Amino acid sequence: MRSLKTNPGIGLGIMAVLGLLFSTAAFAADAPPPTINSGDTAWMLTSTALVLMMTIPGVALFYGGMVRRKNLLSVAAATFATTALISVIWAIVGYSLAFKGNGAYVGDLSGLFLKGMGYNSLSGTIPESVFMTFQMTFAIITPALIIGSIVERMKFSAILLFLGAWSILVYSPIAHMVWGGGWLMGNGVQDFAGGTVVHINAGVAGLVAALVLGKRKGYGTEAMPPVNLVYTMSGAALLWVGWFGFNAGSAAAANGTAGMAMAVTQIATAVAALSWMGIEWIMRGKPTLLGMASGAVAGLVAITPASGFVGPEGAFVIGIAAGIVPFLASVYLKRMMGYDDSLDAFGVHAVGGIVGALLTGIFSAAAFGGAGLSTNAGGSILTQFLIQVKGVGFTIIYDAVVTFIILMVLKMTIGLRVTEEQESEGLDINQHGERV
Amino acid sequence: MRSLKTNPGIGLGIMAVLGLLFSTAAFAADAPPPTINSGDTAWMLTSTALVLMMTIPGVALFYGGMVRRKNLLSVAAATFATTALISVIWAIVGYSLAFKGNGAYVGDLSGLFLKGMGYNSLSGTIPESVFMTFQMTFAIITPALIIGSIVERMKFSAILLFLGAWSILVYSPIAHMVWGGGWLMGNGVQDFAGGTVVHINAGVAGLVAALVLGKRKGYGTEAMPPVNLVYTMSGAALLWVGWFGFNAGSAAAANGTAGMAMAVTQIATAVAALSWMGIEWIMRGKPTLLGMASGAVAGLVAITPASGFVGPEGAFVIGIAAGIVPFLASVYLKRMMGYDDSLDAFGVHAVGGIVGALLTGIFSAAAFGGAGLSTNAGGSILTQFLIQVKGVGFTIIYDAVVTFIILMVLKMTIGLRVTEEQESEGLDINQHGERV
Amino acid sequence: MRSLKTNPGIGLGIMAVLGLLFSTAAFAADAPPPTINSGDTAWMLTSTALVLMMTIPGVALFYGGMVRRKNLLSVAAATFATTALISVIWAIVGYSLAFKGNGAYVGDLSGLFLKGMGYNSLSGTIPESVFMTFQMTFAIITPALIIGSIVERMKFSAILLFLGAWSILVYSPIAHMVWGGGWLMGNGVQDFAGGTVVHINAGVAGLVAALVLGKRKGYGTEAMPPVNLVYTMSGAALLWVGWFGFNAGSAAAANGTAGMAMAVTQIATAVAALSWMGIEWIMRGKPTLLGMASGAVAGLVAITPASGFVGPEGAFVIGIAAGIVPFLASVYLKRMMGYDDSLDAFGVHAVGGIVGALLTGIFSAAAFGGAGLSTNAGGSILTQFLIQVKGVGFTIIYDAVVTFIILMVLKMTIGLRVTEEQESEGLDINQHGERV
Amino acid sequence: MKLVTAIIKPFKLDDVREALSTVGVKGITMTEVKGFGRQKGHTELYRGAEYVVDFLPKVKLEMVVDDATVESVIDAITKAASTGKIGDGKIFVAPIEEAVRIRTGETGPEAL
Amino acid sequence: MKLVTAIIKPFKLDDVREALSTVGVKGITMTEVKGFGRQKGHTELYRGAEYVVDFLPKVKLEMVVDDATVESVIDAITKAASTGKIGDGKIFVAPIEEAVRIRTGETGPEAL
Amino acid sequence: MKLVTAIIKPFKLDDVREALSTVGVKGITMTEVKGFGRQKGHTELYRGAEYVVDFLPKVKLEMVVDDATVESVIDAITKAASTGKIGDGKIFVAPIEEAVRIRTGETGPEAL
Ligand SMILES: Nc1ncnc2c1ncn2[C@@H]1O[C@H](COP(=O)(O)OP(=O)(O)O)[C@@H](O)[C@H]1O
Ligand SMILES: Nc1ncnc2c1ncn2[C@@H]1O[C@H](COP(=O)(O)OP(=O)(O)O)[C@@H](O)[C@H]1O
Ligand SMILES: Nc1ncnc2c1ncn2[C@@H]1O[C@H](COP(=O)(O)OP(=O)(O)O)[C@@H](O)[C@H]1O
Repeated sequence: MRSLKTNPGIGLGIMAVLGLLFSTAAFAADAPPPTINSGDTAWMLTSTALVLMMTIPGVALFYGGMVRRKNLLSVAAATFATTALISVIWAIVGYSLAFKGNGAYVGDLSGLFLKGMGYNSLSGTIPESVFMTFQMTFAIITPALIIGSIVERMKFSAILLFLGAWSILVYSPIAHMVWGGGWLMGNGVQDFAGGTVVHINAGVAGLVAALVLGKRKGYGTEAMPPVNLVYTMSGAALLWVGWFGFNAGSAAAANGTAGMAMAVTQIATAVAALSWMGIEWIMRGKPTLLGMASGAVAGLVAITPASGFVGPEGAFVIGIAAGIVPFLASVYLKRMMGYDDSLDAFGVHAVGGIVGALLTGIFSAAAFGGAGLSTNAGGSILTQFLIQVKGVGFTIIYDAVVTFIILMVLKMTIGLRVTEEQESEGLDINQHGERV
Repeated sequence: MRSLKTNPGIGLGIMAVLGLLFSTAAFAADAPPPTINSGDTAWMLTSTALVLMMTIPGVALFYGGMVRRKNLLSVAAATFATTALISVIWAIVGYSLAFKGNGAYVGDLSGLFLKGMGYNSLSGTIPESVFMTFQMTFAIITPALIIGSIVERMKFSAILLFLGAWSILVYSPIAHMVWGGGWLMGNGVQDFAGGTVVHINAGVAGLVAALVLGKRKGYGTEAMPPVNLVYTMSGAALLWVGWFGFNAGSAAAANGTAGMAMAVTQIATAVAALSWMGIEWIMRGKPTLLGMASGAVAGLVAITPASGFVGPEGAFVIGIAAGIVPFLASVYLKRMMGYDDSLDAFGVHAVGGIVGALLTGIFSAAAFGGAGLSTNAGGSILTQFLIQVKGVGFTIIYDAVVTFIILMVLKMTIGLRVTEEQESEGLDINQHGERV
Repeated sequence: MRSLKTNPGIGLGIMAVLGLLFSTAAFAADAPPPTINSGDTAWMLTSTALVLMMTIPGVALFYGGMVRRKNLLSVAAATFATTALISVIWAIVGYSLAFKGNGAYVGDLSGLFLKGMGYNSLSGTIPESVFMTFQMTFAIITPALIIGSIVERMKFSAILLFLGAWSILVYSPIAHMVWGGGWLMGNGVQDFAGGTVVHINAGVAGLVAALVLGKRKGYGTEAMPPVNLVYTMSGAALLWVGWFGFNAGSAAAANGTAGMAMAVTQIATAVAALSWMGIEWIMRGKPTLLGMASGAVAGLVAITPASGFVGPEGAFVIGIAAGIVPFLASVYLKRMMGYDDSLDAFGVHAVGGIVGALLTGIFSAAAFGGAGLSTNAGGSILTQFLIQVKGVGFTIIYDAVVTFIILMVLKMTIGLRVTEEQESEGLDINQHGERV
Repeated sequence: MKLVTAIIKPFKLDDVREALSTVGVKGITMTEVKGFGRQKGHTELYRGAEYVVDFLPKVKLEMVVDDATVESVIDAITKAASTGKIGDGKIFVAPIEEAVRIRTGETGPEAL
Repeated sequence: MKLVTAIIKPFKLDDVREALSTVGVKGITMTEVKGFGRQKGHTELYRGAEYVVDFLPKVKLEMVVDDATVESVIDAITKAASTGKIGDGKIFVAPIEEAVRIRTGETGPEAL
Repeated sequence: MKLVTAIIKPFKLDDVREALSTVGVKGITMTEVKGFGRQKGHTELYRGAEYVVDFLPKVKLEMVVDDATVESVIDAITKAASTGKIGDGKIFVAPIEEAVRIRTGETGPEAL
């Protein structure tokens, strides 16, 4: 629920109303231009910092702790470099493609190099510079999540080219369609903070990449114990904390929508952490720290599209679903199908995102304490649900196809994988010349 | 100083005043309902994130770094799972028991499952969803602190049941009495951000638990060196940073009270860190990193009830006391009495909290640059001091008794401790099937 | 761009304007006193927490990860203790020397022990308590950065005395001259968030200290591999995130200046990280995690004086320069000159700060999308550039001379270095009695 | 001289060291090792996937002693390290032909 | 009895352990070590400064076996650990005079 | 062939390795160990509680050399590792009956 152009009713602080009334009274003139709200701006500055923290150090630690020691730094380096790379791409072209222009599928190039964004440009009640940077942090974390599928075997150079191209060819268009005024937005798809744009998008790309790359040497036969789950726990915790900026920040204001988005985020995440832990305890005999952390992330993912639309009821249900379905996907489906989605970017983010996106279409209904269905749904939960299915389905197909093409091009040019020997030695030494 | 119902004068931003005046002018009608303030809301959203960060990764790292390697993950897991568990309990019943209804000792069940909390509900100048979640983070960290007393020997299942029950039977009632409109609040007890509700409460429960559980195998004879003080330092630092949300957030507004609460927090913490370091340097020959970190936490604890009531003068005095008294309690008292309060939840939190709660009754006086005594004190520092003694005393007794009962019930049913062999092996492997 | 006395036009939220108009209308009286703005206050409370987080755990992890295992805790301890020490010094005397009084070179003692700072004191649109604490976090991080030059060999007691004295004798005066109303401010030096006051200042002091102390035993002949670059990456990431508070917080308001400061910070940092990584890849054969992190920090440093003055164009250019020049300084200049600036406080902070300070004088011009030159420049970029040169030059000379004197006094009294044997053994054990 | 190598359970380290002091052993070199033997390894979990870890943490103590002390050393270790459960470990004895104290250059039993 | 010590490449550990099981080795003690030899070390970077790390990660396996098994043990290790590249490692055989199982006090080959 | 084992202070590692190169040692296996001996351990603090750590960090170097080189190897180590202070460490020499280079299958002194 974010856009450069509109800021829905709930989003307007009382101050803006005051300003409106006041200027009407004072000048008895035309409707005033939107004015900056310092409270909204304060929250959005903060949210931007929080979402950046989710990627670095959040994702870097979360993923880094799960690989083997010899590849720990390579995961951190991939995450850190992706953060830098996407920031630059976003400023140059990505932001414009996502949020400028009126195309159904993609924006235009009118905002190349942030043309037109000055000290006084506004986006709703906040500076455009803040809106642009806030969106940048979303553009950063999405490809960073894909790294979970490709660790311990992909060349560093190939990672950068893959994720850079993916950002331009997949992320920006989908962001435009769902948030930037494109056709999915017009069709009433509800995706408050990025279940579709961020998580399904990243998870599906991860699965395609895992399939194209192939398994790690020794996958399925050797034990590949995580190097240090303290890192993973810390990363999960920073993801959780930062997600307040992700979800409540997607209100683009410090208001009741932001507040409820935060509250349901906390509830769904906690429920999902307990659910994953519980089902693991029952089915595998022990409740693991990695399980709790994974459940929490799955809960965060699933509540993402729903936060700002649903109420506490919806949060409880989404939380339970998010603890169980991604667990089954990450443990059983993956084993059954035999792909090496190494750190479960697909199992957690795509599956969790789908669960959340679909349930959003149900629990956003006012009947369940939600903020209401989209006007396109004409009051029917079923219609909203089908709209959500359409959004999810389109994203999966578009994403899978374009990701596959990017990867095949890279494979046939620079190659995707390190050599077998480098894989044995570990990517830290041979890709980066460093070691822990 | 927080409540669903009242928001003291200092807490009102100028904007609210403007709103008030304006609507008076415009409608010449009744006093308007309180309206949302986006600045206050922005700060409270942020504070909620900060306080969550104190527990995960804060407390998890702070405590995790102090145990032996074989128990590191078990401490992180206990903290993480407690975060999830208490979130759910709070949403279901805890919040209602603490902040709904007018009982002297406990609230009521009118807000079960957050009934009545909608997108537009307000609490003062912020959304109720924000108030509820902010309070949730306090409800989370309090039992998480107790973990410091029970590490390296308590069964994971027993920890969850203990802390879950404790949250309902001890935390919510005490929070109601001091903050939610109960009798201690009515009596004028000054506890701005939780010296009594959080720290004394957690520390005393920890001591009782340490006594009921008994010592760790080898305690007092074997060296039990901390696994990694970098984790502990990081945890202490995140506690420090997050505490700005804890203390300044307890103003429930972005105003002068919040500002002063932050300033005195910083001063008292720094003074306490130096004091602990100094006395340790003198008495043990070396200034340790663990000492500085412990001193900082003790300072944070002690200034907690006082922040928002005292000025810089009070902060200096409280800081010095907080560096010295908890040091003596953690090092000498513990050795003398022979209990195994493993990571000093009692020595730091209960003792620091008592020091702070009592000194609050002195330094909140305007004479010392404070915001003023409670009206119940009738202008007498002595009276306020005695009111503080009453608050502290009641909390200690109620807490100790109920904690003891909960633990004895658990001991006689599922049992509290792991087996001796499991304790030797380490809880990471046998409770969670994981290892660092 | 921060001061107790003035708050530039851009900084005024619309609310303040409303307040102004309204009270004029209502009372038809004198210009009203500035009033508190809850949105600005919310952002400044947050920024303070963010900047504190940059030092602990940020700098502690960033630097700690780069030394050898035996000295890891000593670096963390030095950083943590410096945080506490400077907080106290700032509250007692530093703040007054920097921001009270009208001296050209230094403030006065009228605000000793924060005299006069009450619950209702304002600084512009925020409480003075917030302004004071925000500034305190800058006073903390500056000496903490110096630690990078003196690790692995300086006595803990000497570090404390050195940095304490330096804060009073160097930091406060320079802060006064540039920000507190002193002569450099009057001369039109543009230093939005501390390129001169913080980074050049710290880096030059570091170089002087490295020269006075001498090299570490084995420097240049033994390999001194960093203990754990995960810590360094985490520290760099927290620096990056926290720097939003540092730069955007220096607007002292939640407004368009803050927004643009954040946006250009993100862009310059990302560009610098990629530039450092790229030049290292070309010249040394591999892109390292340490390189990316170093580049990011260099970018943050260089954009610091410029943020709030320049636009995206300036950010791109400054980012490129910041990735390349500090790389050359840290790798080639250091080797050529033979000093042991162990973790490159000079190479990154002083050199990056100089690059940024000088380029600020060019790209703050409106012609380059900046906010405009200072009035002293009379519209000439060349004049502004020369003003910047003056500011940089004066700071370097003053800093170098006073730092040298402080260190020589300490050397001749208590001594600066640990014994050779202690250096072999590692500072963790012999200075702090602890070990990882 | 003989090299006595003992592989024991880690939590028995303190007991064994004390026992060795009482029989006059002046120097020990200790290594953290992983042992594979009759003792069943533990199971670790990773996102629900289980794997058995066969190599268990053990401590290896090496000490060079003169021939006369070997018996009492073996005895002391056996007593202090035994829990009666599988995995208590082994003691091996091997010949040593020469020993040198680096500090002084002393050789033979003097060097121990 | 003999002590067979094998220094191998870490990623060959699983293969070697399996090969040893098939020739009847019941107990092994493993240590993570660093090896220096003909194999060139790798280069590490530190802020652009390069240094060569000569000591490479290796795994040392020690097992005491009875004299009759030595041949087949050497054979099994050689096959399982070989990649044909420099740095595959070494096997050393040394005499052992006595072995004791701590749990039971058994000595000699029974104790293995 | 002989196995020469040297236990030295960690910061002497580089010096010793160089000294060994000059006397022709081609391969070394290094282990980080903890040593207990005459050298007093250091004191660590934990929330004000002190405890003495008896086991000090040492480095163990093992190298198998042919009989003729043993003397010069001992000499080289002794010189390079000595500081004259307690705790400099020990050198032990033990017999080795066989050596195999895994890569080539070579045995005996060729394999070293
Ligand atoms: N033949 C052997 N050679 C070397 N080490 C051995 C041998 N047998 C056992 N060990 C070591 O002794 C440890 C304990 O042996 P194990 O067979 O598990 O139990 P037990 O000593 O009670 O028979 C093993 O973990 C391993 O480290
Ligand atoms: N003489 C020796 N004594 C002890 N260990 C040795 C000796 N020679 C080699 N090693 C160990 O064997 C490893 C492999 O030896 P290296 O010379 O690199 O290759 P290769 O075994 O193929 O000849 C070394 O890293 C070292 O750990
Ligand atoms: N008898 C021994 N057997 C095995 N290792 C020993 C023996 N004596 C000493 N060591 C090792 O040598 C190290 C140094 O010995 P120590 O007695 O402290 O000093 P010094 O070698 O100067 O006499 C010890 O830390 C230990 O690792």
